[in-house]
Amino acid sequence: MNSQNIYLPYKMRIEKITEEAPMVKTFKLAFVNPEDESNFEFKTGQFGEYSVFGAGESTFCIASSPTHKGYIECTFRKAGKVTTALYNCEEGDIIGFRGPYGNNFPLEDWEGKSVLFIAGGIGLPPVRSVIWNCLDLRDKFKDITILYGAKTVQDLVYKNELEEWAKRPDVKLITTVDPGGETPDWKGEVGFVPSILKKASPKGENAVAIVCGPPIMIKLTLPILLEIGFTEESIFTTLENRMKCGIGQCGHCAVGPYYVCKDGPVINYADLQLLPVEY
Amino acid sequence: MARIGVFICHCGENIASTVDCGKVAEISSKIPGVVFSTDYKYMCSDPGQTLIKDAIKKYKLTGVVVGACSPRMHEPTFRKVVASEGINPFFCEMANIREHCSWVHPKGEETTQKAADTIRILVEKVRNNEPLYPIKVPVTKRALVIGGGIAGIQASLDIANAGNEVILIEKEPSIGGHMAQLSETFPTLDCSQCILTPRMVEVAQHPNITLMSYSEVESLEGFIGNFKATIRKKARFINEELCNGCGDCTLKCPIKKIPDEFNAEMGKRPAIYVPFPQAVPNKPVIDKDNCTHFKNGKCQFCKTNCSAGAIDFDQQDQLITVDVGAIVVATGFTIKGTDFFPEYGYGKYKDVVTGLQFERLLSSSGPTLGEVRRPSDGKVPKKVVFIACAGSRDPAKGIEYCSKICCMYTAKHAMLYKHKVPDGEADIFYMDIRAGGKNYEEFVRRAVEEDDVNYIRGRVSKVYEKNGKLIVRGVDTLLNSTPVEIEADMVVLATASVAHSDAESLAQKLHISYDSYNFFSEAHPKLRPVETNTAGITLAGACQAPKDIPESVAQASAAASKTIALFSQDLLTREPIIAVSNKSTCVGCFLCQSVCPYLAIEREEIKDRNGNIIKTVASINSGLCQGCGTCVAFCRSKSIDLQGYTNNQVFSEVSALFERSEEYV
Amino acid sequence: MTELQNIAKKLFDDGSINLLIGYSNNENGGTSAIFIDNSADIDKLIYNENCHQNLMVYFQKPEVKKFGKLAFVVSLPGLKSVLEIASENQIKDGDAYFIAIDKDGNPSLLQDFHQIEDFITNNQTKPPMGLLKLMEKINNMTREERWQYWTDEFSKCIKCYACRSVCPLCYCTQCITDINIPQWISTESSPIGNLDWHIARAMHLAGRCIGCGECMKACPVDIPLALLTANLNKSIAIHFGDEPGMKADYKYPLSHYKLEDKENFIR
Amino acid sequence: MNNYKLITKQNLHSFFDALQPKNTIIAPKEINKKYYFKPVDKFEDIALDYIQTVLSAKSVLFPRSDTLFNYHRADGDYNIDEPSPIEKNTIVFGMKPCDASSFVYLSNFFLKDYQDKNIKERLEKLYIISLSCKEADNACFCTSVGSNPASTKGSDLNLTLIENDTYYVEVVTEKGQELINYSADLFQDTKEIDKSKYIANVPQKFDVEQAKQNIDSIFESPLWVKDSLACLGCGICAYACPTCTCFDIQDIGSQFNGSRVRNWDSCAFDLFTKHASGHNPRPVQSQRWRNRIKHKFEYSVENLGLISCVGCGRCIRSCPTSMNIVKTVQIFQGV
Repeated sequence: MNSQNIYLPYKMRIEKITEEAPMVKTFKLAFVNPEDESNFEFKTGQFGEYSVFGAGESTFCIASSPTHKGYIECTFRKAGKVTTALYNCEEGDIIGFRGPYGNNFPLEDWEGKSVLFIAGGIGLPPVRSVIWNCLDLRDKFKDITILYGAKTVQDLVYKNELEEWAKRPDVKLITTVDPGGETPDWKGEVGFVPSILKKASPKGENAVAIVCGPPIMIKLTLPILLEIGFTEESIFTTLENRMKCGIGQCGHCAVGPYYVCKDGPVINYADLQLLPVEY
Repeated sequence: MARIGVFICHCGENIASTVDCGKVAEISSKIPGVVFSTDYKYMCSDPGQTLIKDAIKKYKLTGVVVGACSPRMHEPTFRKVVASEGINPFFCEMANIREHCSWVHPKGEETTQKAADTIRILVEKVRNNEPLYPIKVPVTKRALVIGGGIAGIQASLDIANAGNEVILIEKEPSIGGHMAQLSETFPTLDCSQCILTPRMVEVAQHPNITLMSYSEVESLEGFIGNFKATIRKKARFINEELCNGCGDCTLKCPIKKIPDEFNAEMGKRPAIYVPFPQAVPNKPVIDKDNCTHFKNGKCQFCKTNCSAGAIDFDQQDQLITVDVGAIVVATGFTIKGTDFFPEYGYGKYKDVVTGLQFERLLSSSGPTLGEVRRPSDGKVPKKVVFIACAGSRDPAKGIEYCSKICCMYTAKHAMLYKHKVPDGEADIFYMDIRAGGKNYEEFVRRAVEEDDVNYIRGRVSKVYEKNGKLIVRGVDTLLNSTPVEIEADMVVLATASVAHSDAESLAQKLHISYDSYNFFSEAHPKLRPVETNTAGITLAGACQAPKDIPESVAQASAAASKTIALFSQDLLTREPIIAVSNKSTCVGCFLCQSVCPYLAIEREEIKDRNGNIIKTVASINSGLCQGCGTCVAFCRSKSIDLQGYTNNQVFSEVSALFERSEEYV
Repeated sequence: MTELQNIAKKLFDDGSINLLIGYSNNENGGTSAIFIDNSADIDKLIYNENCHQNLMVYFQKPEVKKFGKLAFVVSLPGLKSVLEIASENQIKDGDAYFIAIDKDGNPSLLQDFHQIEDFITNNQTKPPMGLLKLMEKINNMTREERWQYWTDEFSKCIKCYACRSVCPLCYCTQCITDINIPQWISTESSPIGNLDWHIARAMHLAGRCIGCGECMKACPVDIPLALLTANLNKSIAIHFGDEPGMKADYKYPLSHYKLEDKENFIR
Repeated sequence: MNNYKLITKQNLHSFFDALQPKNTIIAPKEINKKYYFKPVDKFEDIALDYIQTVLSAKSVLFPRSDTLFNYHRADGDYNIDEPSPIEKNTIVFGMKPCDASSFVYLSNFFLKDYQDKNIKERLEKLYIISLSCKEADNACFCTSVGSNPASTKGSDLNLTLIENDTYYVEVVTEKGQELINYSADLFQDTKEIDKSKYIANVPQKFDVEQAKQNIDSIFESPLWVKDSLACLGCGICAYACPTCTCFDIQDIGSQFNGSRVRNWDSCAFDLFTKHASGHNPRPVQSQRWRNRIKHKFEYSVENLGLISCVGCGRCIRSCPTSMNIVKTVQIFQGV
């Protein structure tokens, strides 16, 4: 057989399961076959198809950084059939993974610039991959600012890492929760991401912003970014259309002629505006 | 992350002698998600429970499957164990490997395999379970007692004496029921009225009891703690406020020859009447069907003679709605009618009477003032034949059950007859004598030994008249089935006790279940004998099955105690096994509403921000829902799920059953 | 102007409706639905024996509902579906106007359910002979033959779900096929997957199907779908004596208990 | 490499008999006056004079449900097996030229970026013998999308019935020659013939270049809603279409045994784009209809340089509500 079956998944063993927030878990996955691991390479921003045999495939990003070798991580919320099946998996179970698919964040282009990460709720996982990637190449970037918000304190994901970033002198971390979502001992901000962004107003010159979160957050954050000096080309996000094949064939993620799985999911705001509003 | 523990109980030898419990535990340990699996002799015992608790701690279990007996018995036990370790109790499931495996199958590999499969499907269910929390509902501390016989009276008094309000409704003009019709009661032969009437008066005077006689249940909605009953107070054409009970009206009524229900139609009464002298309330009622005024508008004797001005021909039925928290159903029984015994000549020969009619003949308040005189000619019968099991225990008649009270009252009748007619002869045809009560057997012996009652074991095939005498033809099975013919002056039938003709419709109004004889069904024949399957509704007396007075009273007190226990709480805690609807996918066809036996499905309007109705969807009243799941089955868009038994949970169980891998053998 | 067009015009002129759904000739020599939102297009409105589509299917379509007040051109099956969806709380008296076409092709404006009920009673027709013959043929088969017949028929299905889309009674916003927790209907088109779907479809229409036959006409592979529901209706009528689409307050026999219902099979 | 031959109808029968034993032959077959592609083993079963089948022949390449692999659980691990490759070659006999041309699109689509193994294997073993159209109906519009009733595009052999029960044969590809070689003596060499007088007249209904430009420019238009009010969102058009390629991937089976399967899907279905969160990028039918039209004439041209419509007319014939792609294009041409 000269062509390879692109739908054959890598077998991955669940090494570690972390409960991040209600209904949200992170899996640390290791390749069952060592040769798969040595052939595997990905860039930050790419995603994959994770599958539970018998339940099917589900699409989400690779939440770990390519600089962390030997494993990949994914974070997902229990929502549909496959994520429910994944949610019920145990450490040691074997699941399927195929990928990486899609484009990636153009980290090379950002060298020498400041990087602002803005994430809301379950929008942090794709951003986290970039954050670690940048932190592992810390010298190449100027200021690194992370603004992360969630509905409630309970809903914040990667709580350990948030603590770690908070301690680092070379990272500015701002965490916020929606009004009413705070606990008595909450030390972060209280307020919605756009207003906290406005309050912090990091400089937009010679900087890029990566925005990921619920559509309403993105919608309200963009004008503020433009206001504080970011350009449409320097604002990046990642699209989350429904995907099935990951390779630009099944048609589900098509936005006009653009396939989110192939031409995306990473897109800058300037390009995003050229797409029909079908995402 | 599911970390499930499996605990297999031997139930002593009950399970272990048939199922290889160790093997079941071993197979279970291979199921994905099972991190601990063991077997133990008595899992419900204290050490067994401790074993589960320790395992939960040690293995950080998130769910538990206990393979043991019926969850009906021990599910609460094990759920408590799990809850005590901080796990939501609904992550504990019981696999019934006793009733479903060891008790019904022989010892063998297949039985063990079935037990293992049963465990496996429940592990699959636990993996799909969700935490559930008890539901709290408020309680209206007022009881509705339906039926004012001895059972209803007793229940009302007990509930009222505990400080709760009671509404007692009785469909006849007076409370008292069948007990008021009796002469003496077995086994002590004390006067029925003498012991009953003080209770009746107590009811009438009790500050916590509202008595509504001549009233019936029209409809019932609501749920435990929160019922809304609509009561039809039938027009008695008497202003009860004004009436002083003098009785003048009944004396002046020109119609006097209506068969008297209280005397089992052995006597006559006027069209305006008080059923019996001790009636409570002591207010007359006009029998509209027989009253001349209502027939042609001419007569007004009662009205003109009423000094209190209490006669009100224009009175209408009233519908009264009351809020009650609990209901005691004590509607009693009736006896089979005249058309039931053509072979015994009942209805054809005046001197063939029912036990209840004979009871009235014996009663000092009866039509003969307590003298035994036969209906045909008023003569004192010298030979009376009693036929027990007239209709009862007779599959050919469609009544297979024992009416329970006949053996005792027939003995009583014969005994009382002999006391009143010492030179008379009393013969009793019987099948068996069932005298299983305190002092009952002694009572029967007394009839035979002291009062010379002649017991003949056998069935009567026919009663016919010859030369003015009733000939009772039967067999004596103790004498080689010799045919016997006895000439009798009077024949008394111990007719079958049956449910009221309106029992079925009442059950449907109350949403309680009933058996094939229309007697109301208890929730469990042994462990929940007074509750019905509808929470908050209890049963007392012979509406459940034939009962004698002590039993009826005991059950009435039991029903009262259930009610009082319910009223002792301000909020009710209910199991959250109820249906929930998905309002986003519901299209509002309301098929669910038409099938819900508990009227638990309500219509809820979904509105947009401007208050426009977008759609109307089904919403489930968590207080009313009993979790039967009928709506779930009917919902086409699968927008209803039963908490604790969701479609997905049940589906996963069934799928697990069909995918037995070789790993689990 | 035809009588039909006159009625339609009047409805527009007095502002009673915003959209009229009727029939017009199409490019391929057939007829198809036309959506008229102003009186100028009324001359395209026609009715003839080729106008078979049950237009009531559009009542639930969000983009149609958006127009506001609607009028439908309906013949007998369409009117029956009006009453059936009315009994299922999907349409209320006065929600729409109905221009009913009788047996002879004459239109009349019906404004309330009562008029629709009378119209249906006065215009009853028999099911087509072909359908009855096929039903008889299938009912005379042995169990095994029948099983084989339906297995063969269902094996043709490509699960395009057109039978569902054209049915005015398939109005669920979430069809059982769209649910995957649990996966009630297997997704693939295979003998077992197809059987899953067709059994669910038939059961969901048992005693509700008003017999317009749209499912059968829409099926690209000619599965005689209407037979299944017609036969189920027949069984229900035999046991419970009711027929869907005759009354707006129809009590669905499978969910309503009546005293005269036979229940000897329960006790 | 075109070379030209003639074969009599009788010899065509013999040709079939020569091909049949070693190949799987799929051909149009009549069932209740409608035509479907079915495996055939007798020449007599083949319908030679039909206008169009209900469903296209794309399923020989891209089946309704296509097994990608099978899995089997053992000792906590999974064994994954690919379906065994097909052994015989498949010949589609008597497909119409419009359908044949769809295979050009399909192979481009499925093999462009990622080589789809199942499709590639099937394509390698696929032979197409097309049959030029003698007749057409109202729904046919191949001439409007750059084709014609005797086009050889996508075919290995093309047959055109000329006079005297004789077929004019064009050998279009090497594969076509391979087929001829099964029984070359049944064929008679000839010169190129003008087929136009032997084929159906399919009037051109729109100008495809103009249509593409018009459709390109219009995304927001009330016409999309007006034109699609009748559409009920079933999947017939996509399922009957020879070039619709959308699919879904699902697991069939349990956690122990089963297969991962690729099923046809349709962008007309309301759940096609719906996210697990409940958000739906194309929530109403007009948007889905627009997507279909724009995909056919605009998006696929942008991505592959090919219109993904071959003018077979199946979507028009099978639509239960008489939706008409030609009419839609004409409407936008009139804008």
